[in-house]
Amino acid sequence: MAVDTMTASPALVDESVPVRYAKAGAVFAALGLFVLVIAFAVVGGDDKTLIRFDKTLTDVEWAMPTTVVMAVLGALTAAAGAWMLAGIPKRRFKLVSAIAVTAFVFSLLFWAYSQPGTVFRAESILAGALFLSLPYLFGALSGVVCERSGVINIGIEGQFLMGAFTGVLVANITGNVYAGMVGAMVAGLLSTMLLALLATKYQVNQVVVGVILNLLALGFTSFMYDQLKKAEGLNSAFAVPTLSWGPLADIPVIGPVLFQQKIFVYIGLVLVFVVWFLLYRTRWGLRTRAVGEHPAAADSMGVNVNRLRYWNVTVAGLISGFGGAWFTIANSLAFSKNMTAGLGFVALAVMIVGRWNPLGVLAGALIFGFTTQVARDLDASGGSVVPGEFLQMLPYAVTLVVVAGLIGKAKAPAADGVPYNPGDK
Amino acid sequence: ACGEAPSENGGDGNADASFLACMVTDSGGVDDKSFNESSWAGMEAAAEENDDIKVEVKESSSETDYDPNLQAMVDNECNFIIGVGGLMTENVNTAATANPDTAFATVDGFSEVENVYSIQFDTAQSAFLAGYVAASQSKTGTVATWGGMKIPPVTIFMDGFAAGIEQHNTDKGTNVELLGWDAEAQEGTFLNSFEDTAAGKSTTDTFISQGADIIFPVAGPAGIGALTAAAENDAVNAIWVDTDGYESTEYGAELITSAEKGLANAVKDSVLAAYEAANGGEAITGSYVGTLANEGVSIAPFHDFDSAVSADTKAELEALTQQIIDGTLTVESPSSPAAQ
Amino acid sequence: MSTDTTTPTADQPEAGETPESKPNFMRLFGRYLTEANSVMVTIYSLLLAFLIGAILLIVSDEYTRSTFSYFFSRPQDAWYASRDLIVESYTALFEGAILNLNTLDRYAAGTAEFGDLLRPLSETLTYATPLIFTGLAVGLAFRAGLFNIGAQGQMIFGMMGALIIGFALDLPAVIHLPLAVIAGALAGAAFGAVPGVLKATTGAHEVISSIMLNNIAALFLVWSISTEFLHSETKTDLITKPVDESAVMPKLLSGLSESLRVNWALLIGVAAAVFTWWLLSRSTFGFRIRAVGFNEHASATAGMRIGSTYTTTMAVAGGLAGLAGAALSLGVGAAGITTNTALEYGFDGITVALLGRAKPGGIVAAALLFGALKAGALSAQPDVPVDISTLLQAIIVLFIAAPALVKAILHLRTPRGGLVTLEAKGW
Amino acid sequence: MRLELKGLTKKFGSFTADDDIDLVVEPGQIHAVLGENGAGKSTLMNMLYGILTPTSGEILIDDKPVSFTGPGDAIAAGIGMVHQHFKLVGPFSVADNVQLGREHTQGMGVLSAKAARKAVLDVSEEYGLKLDPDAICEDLPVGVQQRVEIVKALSGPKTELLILDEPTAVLTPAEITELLQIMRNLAAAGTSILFISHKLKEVQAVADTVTVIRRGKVVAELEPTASEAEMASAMVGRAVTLQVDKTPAEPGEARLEIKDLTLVSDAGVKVLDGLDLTVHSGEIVGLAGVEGNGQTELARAILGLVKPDEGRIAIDGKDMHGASPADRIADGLGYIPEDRGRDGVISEFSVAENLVLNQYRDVPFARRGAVNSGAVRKRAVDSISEFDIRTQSPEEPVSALSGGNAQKVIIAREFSRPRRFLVAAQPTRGVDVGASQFIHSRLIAERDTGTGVLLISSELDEIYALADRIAVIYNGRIVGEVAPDTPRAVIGRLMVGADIAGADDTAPASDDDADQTDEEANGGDR
Ligand SMILES: Nc1ncnc2c1ncn2[C@@H]1O[C@H](COP(=O)(O)OP(=O)(O)OP(=O)(O)O)[C@@H](O)[C@H]1O
Ligand SMILES: Nc1ncnc2c1ncn2[C@@H]1O[C@H](COP(=O)(O)OP(=O)(O)OP(=O)(O)O)[C@@H](O)[C@H]1O
Ligand SMILES: [Mg+2]
Ligand SMILES: [Mg+2]
Repeated sequence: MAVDTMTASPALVDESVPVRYAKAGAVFAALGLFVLVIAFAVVGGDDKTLIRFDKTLTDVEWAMPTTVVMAVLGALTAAAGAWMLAGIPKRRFKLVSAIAVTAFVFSLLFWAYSQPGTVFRAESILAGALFLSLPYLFGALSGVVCERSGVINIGIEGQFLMGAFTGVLVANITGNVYAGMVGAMVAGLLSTMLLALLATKYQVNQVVVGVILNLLALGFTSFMYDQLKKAEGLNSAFAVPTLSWGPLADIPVIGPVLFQQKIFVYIGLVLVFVVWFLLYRTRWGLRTRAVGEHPAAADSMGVNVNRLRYWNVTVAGLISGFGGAWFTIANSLAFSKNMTAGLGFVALAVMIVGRWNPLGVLAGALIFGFTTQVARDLDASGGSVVPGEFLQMLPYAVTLVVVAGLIGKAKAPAADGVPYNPGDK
Repeated sequence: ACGEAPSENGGDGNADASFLACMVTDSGGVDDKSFNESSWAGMEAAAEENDDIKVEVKESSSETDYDPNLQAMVDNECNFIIGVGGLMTENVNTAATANPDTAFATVDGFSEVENVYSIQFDTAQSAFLAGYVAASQSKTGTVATWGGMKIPPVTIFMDGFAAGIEQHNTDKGTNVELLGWDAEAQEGTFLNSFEDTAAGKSTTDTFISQGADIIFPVAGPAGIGALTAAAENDAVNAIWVDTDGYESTEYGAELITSAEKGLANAVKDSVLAAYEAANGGEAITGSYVGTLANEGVSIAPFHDFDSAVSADTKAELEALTQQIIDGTLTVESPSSPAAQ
Repeated sequence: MSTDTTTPTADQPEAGETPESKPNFMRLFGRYLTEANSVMVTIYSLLLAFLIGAILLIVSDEYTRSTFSYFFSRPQDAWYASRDLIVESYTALFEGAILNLNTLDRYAAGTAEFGDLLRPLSETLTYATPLIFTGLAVGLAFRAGLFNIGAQGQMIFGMMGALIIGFALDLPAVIHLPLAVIAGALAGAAFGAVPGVLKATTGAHEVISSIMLNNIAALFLVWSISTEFLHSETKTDLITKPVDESAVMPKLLSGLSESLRVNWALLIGVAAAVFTWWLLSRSTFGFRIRAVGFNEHASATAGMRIGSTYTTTMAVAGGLAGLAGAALSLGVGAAGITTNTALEYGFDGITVALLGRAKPGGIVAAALLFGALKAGALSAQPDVPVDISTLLQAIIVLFIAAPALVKAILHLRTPRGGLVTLEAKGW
Repeated sequence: MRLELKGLTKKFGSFTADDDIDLVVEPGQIHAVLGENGAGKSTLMNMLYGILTPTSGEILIDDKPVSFTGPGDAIAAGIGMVHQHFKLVGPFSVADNVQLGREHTQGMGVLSAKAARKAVLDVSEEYGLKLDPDAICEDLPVGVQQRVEIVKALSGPKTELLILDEPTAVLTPAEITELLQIMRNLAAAGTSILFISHKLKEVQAVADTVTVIRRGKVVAELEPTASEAEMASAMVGRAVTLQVDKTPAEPGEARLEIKDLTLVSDAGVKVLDGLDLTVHSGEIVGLAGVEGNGQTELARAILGLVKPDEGRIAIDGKDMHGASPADRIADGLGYIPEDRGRDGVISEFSVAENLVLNQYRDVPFARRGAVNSGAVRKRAVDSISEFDIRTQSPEEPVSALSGGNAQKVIIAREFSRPRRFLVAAQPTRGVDVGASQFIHSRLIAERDTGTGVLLISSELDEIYALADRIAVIYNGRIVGEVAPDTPRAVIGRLMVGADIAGADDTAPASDDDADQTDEEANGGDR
């Protein structure tokens, strides 16, 4: 280090010294034992879990002995728990927890897909999972941009609705699906502009504005939907083509998942990295984060806090509005009342799970997309012993476990939700 | 804002009509692309046909709205009040008992109250035929159905559909498999929503990836999701419910046929009958059950698939229909109309 | 977290009161009317919202809209049509929520009973009842710095708890009804405590866990209704058994007319509001809730246990939301509950709590306003489309929550103590 | 730059914070501004810096009237400011904090981390303010944070007027000496400086001229040669005695015993490392040390807010293992937290409520689960008069009180209930002379009733004035216990980790210190 800080720097603990994690250890050990019991007592010895590459290599199918795989995964989980109970180097803790959780979840997957009639169609499921994660991704990214600048955007649901509705409408009017996407973005922009104005100029409680915007968007789109029904051909479904990247699309697993998707997938993935770059590597990002963290500090350095907030929130609407287009255009659907079904709120949760970081948001959205897809697949295959409703709970339950078990306290930007009055101390 | 003023006031429907027919919807609203909407279409058709009939509707968002809505219709001095949905039957009964001079009707429910007319449908019969067609048309040997919610008006379709496939398998020695509904166990795949089209699509995609090439969504508007999925897959087609989807949806090209439920007609007839009754005709009482026999339920024409469905199959359908009408063949479902 | 705060804004009254101008009553009253104080802001918010609603109504009505197409050749058409439409629509809302003029005529003519006159009010109160509870559930948590977005799920569990006791036990009404109500509260409390416990032990954010739990509760309800234990024995639809007669909330005004649905749950709601008020402003527990809500560091330093405060507050809030569920399953939903019975009362509770500024009195008032809007909207359809009613609600809340906006639109003056706004605190 | 203020006035509603202030700062002049808490000093500076808009009056720079719409304008005009309340973005690195608002980019708005880092190093080299540009600000000790603020203020394109609002409140003696030298150098180079401090010695040492403000009005212009007593009485408006009268301590039985206390922070840092300390009844032990060496954690561990990883704490002979903060408070532990805004008061609560914050469940303040507001009010009325808390009423929220009065609320709360042992952390930080005088005498009186007192302070003056025994903390352990007449230089050396025998006191206790080398190396890698 070039310069000494002169002040005493306290001693760092040697991270390789083992520390006991009693609670986490006990939980993982119990989970591991649970899996082992299932593996040997419940699962039949000859049960196989079938994994199929259903899109590229049509006749390749792996039959894995369920008991063996589950036993290995269960032992892994239990071992992680035992290690934690005995004492584990502090810096290994997170990684080992993540491995243990993954092993546990996979063991359950193997169990679920060992039921007769179920096949884990790897490519369809993964491709579907990526596609299903998109609304959470767009919603949460929009939330990240807003909240990083200190404005809570609880109105994502409303922006989704506006985007979904306007996207179809504009596509119908212009006859061009891409114009529809732009229309969705503009609709999102206009609805967040109201949030921006009320939150900055009029200093209204941001949660209230968000709740109101949701109500307004629901009322407005439902009302307009009824109006449009009277006119023919303003709410017809418009589809976007699936892009196939030639030979890349034929690569097993990766091909169908990454190179045979709709443009929404690519925009979503690119956006994650763009927002990340903007936020952490540019002047705009530095100022945005400063304004969300300590607006008075930014102000004292000549940054116009409320103007920056205003524009950030407004522009974030482009993202959530585009996310709205996912519901209609990406799914080739016409608009219907309240079609976003509360996903905007889940996107909010994904944003928190992702710790207000675009990369974290990507991870959170993928978890959600994956569990939703698996739940639907199991429900549809009819082989599940668990009622469909419980399968549908899966994404929510997994999020709860992930948040409570691994993420713990997520720290919001310090000034998130606090209106800024220039001249405040 | 610079048009010509019309020479006279635009007439407001049948503004001066003497007979007021009123409808209270179930949750989902009057535009639910399902039984509320069909019933309302029947009401409007009646008003269209008879200038002396005026129609009105109130939507319920949950069953706790039934009573105030029915009461409001009574207060409105409606001459004929229709409650849509089996759940409302008891509320209709109560209102009818309290207002013995007003005619009532209940759709999809059965009532023994004197002034309540029951309108029910044995849709298992039309779904049976649809199932038979599906089995005959499937290339992969796998077809799928899924429902909006596990309620009788939905599962009766699924039961009939399953029975139709079974019939085809027995008669023709095929081995067509049905995903999404186990009639024996009365268990299957449900979205738990009639609105979530996106979930409908993704569920259908899942069935497609499991090999299904004909999808039978029984979920009102959420079923549109299945049609989009079919539209995106050349090899996949669908069968619609309630109305002829070739006309009521934009996805006619995907639809082999539809398991129709003649709700609109039945409602329309009942309104017209109630009008007659009010004007000295015979009072409408008792119940109506739509069946293949009275053409209250049916399967829609094949439209674009007319050439795809073989003449043999058509003949077999003809025969099966006849057997059902005769009563030599019964399509059973635990959800079949309660009392005849 | 939200509380009443007066923000001294930059544009303070510029020493406007010259001492020599005598305080004359009319003058003071005039001042009051043109000032952005909370009473006038509420009144102006309603007026502005109804104005915007009127525009929406005109736009949505085909016939009235058509008269505007030849506005310049015969403007009186547009004027009369609009006037009639607006008068008709708002009369319909009023008649649905407060007093039906038709019934009044009939009453005067002797063809209607007195009880019939009260029906709109009874409906308003009926719809307000669950909102009082869910509003309190959200508001109480706000005061502890918690955002209880999970009232919906807590209400669902309360609904089921009360229902189960309501049909499964065979008891005399004096015991059965209170027991069922308590069961609802406990079920809601248990479910509500979960996010509190998770926050206290693992730091998991209550907003995430509540959102997840709402979804889980909704799915759980769908599943449980179809179980043999809960499912109706007589109906095949997705509906539960009815609660026993002995557990049904007695109607308050059944003496006047059977159709007056308002029941004892309203009284419990008022009692709950009084209890919440006492809890927050008079009890030591409330002292702790508010302290933790404002500053958890200082509270911890003063020896308060933060984690248990979160857990207990969430449990109490869940209990209140559970009472909303009990009010439904033992009241208007006594014939059996479905997946729709709970509607969106839990989410509406957020709006009610914010509108009531997280204070029990304000919450009751806000719940009544919302109840009136709901009852009015239900009865005014199809004259007033349901969606217009939704929009109207949103716009009213918007203006009430944004006094600065009302002030700016109407050029009102800043009151002495500054504008009363909702203080916003983030996650 | 020549700065002139003419009739500058600021009103908040009907309250006049600054009233018709005239003031001139000549180029290269160090102009000190003195005043009690709440006198209006910061308000005045905030107007100069464009954060607040004056209600009336004029600001002239080089005789030309200017009007600032925001700090941006002030920065452009060549004004830099170090704020009393830090304006640092906690999770940002030092470099990011310094470049905020005038970012170093490599085009297209993309940041250049290299340029930003270099800019910090350049400034810190030029002025001898040592800083690691990559350190995260919220992890830094407050003294270093203060240095970041100063570097920020100096990093403007052309800072000609530097406003320093209480920059020394959190610095160590050595750092203060250093800062004063930097100020002199800057002034010599032509920079004008406005300097605010409650420490009169500093003002005497560095100022060219002194302006005293009382209740928003200029009440005196003094020469720096004026005595401390003169300055103090000008500020307060009456004579003040600056000496605390103190009789020798009569230590009794041990009230606080700490053995081998070790605490590992969440970040994996050993913030307390086998600390031993004993405090007896009737004595004040002063804990001296550079901030960030474990004082905060020690205080929190004594109260039970953090669970130590090893070691034991006994209060009054009772092992505190497993005892909650509430238990310890009930057992007679008094606690004055160092960060009063965060830990000491709930600013939205009334004065009365804050006065019973840790007793609201005890008789007579509570009865059967309800707060007895009569008793609470009575306590408030008593405390307000006994402790001279300046408030309009017991119901006034603490947020409306000045810092000094808020501190008195905490003092009153802790001194109005039975206590056996008291932890007083930075009890007079940012408090004006009058109020600190009062707090000091209360602490002595407290000791004389037999309470054991642990005084944690980064101000050696305060420790010397009050302590009967001085313990020096460094790197989470007590490195020396000395008598109160030990020379400053010795304690100063202990504070930076050097042993008493040698090592010059500016050198960091790092690489050459044999038994620390490993840990230091780790620290360096962080
Ligand atoms: N934003 C504000 N709104 C209302 N009053 C304020 C505001 N800012 C400051 N004041 C008041 O103005 C007065 C002057 O405050 P200021 O911060 O200038 O005092 P100070 O002299 O800097 O005191 P200290 O020595 O404690 O820093 C105080 O009474 C304070 O309460
Ligand atoms: N919003 C306000 N309105 C009216 N008077 C206020 C307000 N805020 C503070 N005061 C008054 O101003 C005086 C000083 O307050 P202030 O907060 O500036 O103290 P301070 O000493 O500057 O605090 P700190 O040491 O934290 O800087 C007090 O007498 C207080 O009652
Ligand atoms: Mg101050
Ligand atoms: Mg100050």
